[in-house]
Amino acid sequence: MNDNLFSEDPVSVADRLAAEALIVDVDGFEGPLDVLLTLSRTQKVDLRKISVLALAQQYLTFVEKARALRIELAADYLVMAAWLAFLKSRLLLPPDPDDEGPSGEELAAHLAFQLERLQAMRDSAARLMARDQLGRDFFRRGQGEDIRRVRTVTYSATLLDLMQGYARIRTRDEFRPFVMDRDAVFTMEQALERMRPLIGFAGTWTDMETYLPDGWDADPVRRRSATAATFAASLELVKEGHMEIKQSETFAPIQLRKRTETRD
Amino acid sequence: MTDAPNEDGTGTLFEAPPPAEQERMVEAVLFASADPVTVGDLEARMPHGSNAAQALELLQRRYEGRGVRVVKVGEAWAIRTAPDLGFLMQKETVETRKLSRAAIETLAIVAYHQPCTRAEIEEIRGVSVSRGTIDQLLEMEWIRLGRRRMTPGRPVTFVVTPQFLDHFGLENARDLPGLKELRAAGLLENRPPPGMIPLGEGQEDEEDEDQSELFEEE
Amino acid sequence: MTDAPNEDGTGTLFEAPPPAEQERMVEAVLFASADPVTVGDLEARMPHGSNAAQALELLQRRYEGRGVRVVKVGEAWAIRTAPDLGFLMQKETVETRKLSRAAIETLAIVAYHQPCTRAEIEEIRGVSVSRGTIDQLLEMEWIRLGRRRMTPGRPVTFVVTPQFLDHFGLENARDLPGLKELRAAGLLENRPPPGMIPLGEGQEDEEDEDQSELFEEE
Repeated sequence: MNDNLFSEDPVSVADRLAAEALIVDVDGFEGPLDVLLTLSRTQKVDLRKISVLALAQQYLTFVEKARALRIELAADYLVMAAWLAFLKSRLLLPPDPDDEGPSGEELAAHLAFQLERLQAMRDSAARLMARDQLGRDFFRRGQGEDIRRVRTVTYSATLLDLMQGYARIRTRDEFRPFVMDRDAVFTMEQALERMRPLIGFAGTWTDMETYLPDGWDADPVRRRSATAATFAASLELVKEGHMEIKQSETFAPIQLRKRTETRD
Repeated sequence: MTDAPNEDGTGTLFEAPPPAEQERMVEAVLFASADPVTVGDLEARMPHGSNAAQALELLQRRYEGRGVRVVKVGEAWAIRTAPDLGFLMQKETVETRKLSRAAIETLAIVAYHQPCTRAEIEEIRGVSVSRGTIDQLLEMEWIRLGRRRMTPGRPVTFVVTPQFLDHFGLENARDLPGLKELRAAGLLENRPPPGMIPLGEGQEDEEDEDQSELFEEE
Repeated sequence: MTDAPNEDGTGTLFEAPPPAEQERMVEAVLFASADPVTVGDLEARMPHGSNAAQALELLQRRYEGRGVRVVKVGEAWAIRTAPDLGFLMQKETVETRKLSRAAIETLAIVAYHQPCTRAEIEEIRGVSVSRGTIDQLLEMEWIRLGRRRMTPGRPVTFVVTPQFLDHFGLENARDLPGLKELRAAGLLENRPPPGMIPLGEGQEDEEDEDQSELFEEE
């Protein structure tokens, strides 16, 4: 029976054409099982009565065709091809009584089951999506009233909380013992603010040090902060095109001058 | 549970309101809420001794054939517009993100096979499930994590959510179209390939058990 | 669902639906719409020849004495829960939590100093502001992003929102009591030490200037 089937050459012209179309579309398939399911439709029979042998042959033709066309198939397509070749041989050869493994019929039945199950899920998915859907066919209340989901957490604060919070920070500021710490920090914003009005007068190259704020040069910590901020501010002003900066050699003093309109 | 209140003065201080009044209350709460409300939530809001389930039944009957309907979603109740009037609602229609074929199939597999592991989804579809597909369904709150499967590796399972039921107008997951037929045809079985020793025994029993108790879980 | 169309041949091709059906339509639209709907809007959605005013009247009568009512809001119509059942809505278990101290302080600083950068908030609070605190306030829609500051790094600024004003019952952020008033009210007892300048000089002036343009921004 199996011999008969095979000698009939189950791969008809139509099948070949179908297989070619499949190859062209191979990216559109979701793996070997999807291809098998599509191929099985060419048999035009109930999935439960499908000829797995013919299907295996169709699939192998599909893979060979792809090879001939030098289309690269993902590994799982080739694994499936190898498995189907194995299955085909099992189905065609008389069962070996010594063989412990499952029979060709059992394997074929499982493959048919997988295809039927996949098709069933696809049909179910289609039926599910065809149902009336919330927000498309039927609708919830457009304007929920004060009622909210139970266990919603809302946060509240009163104006008094807000004012007390602000007062707290402000008061703390005044008492904070580490206010002194902040004294030793000269920010880039402060440096910029200081330098902007000053650079207008810097027609000639001037050492950056002269821009350090008064009273920041004694304490090394303060001096370091002021220098860093002033340097950063200088770069910013250069970037903005208000100033030029130079340093003749490593560790030499950094010099600044106003950028003149005539340059370039 | 409660009958009409006792009028002879022997009743308790806090009488349950008459059924018609309870029905009004349920009506008001369901109308006000965009999301489904459970019987428990309703009774927590209603006066002591109220029977929300009974009021819901009355209300549901009252709205039969109206422009809005009282529907059950899992363990909760909601008012929704009648689907045949959807054409009036163009303005309210929310543009839903188009789901990929992979996402739709994955959703259907979770719904019909739940609780369902990722490996099972892959086994059914014959391809690996991309992380994004599961993430998208989780993000839409159509699926959520179920209990871990008691098989080696204790894989996580996925189940559908009340939001899923609400979205597709299902009272519970057992109402999925064609579920019975699929089960009868053996297509919801997790049949191991021949020659493989099944992992864990009694797959089928476990499945049935889980599906029936699905929405009582939390 | 719809009744049989007029069979006598005198009707136009597009028959207006029977009054009961129009009533269903109005019911569904009022229910699903996020805002009250005018008669004109209703008729624009309903089949040609419908009489929304009449349908509204029918619907309004149907809901008399029920848990919800059909009410006129300005020139438009809406479904609202019956006022006597308001207590059911209030009885919800919305968990109200006090805003954390960090959040309150951050909010206060934004309110008093807006537009205000994160660095400035940290400068004033003396500690770093966690991302979560800012996110929480943004999520509550009490603060929002303002214009970027025209300083190096172009930092984003934060400003308070109309929702914030609404919640705190303020007409605008300038209504917040100033430091002087806080002090007068005993909330702030100490004058800042001379020479202690928080953020550049002229704090209060700067405030006024920045705030005046606050809500015209977008």
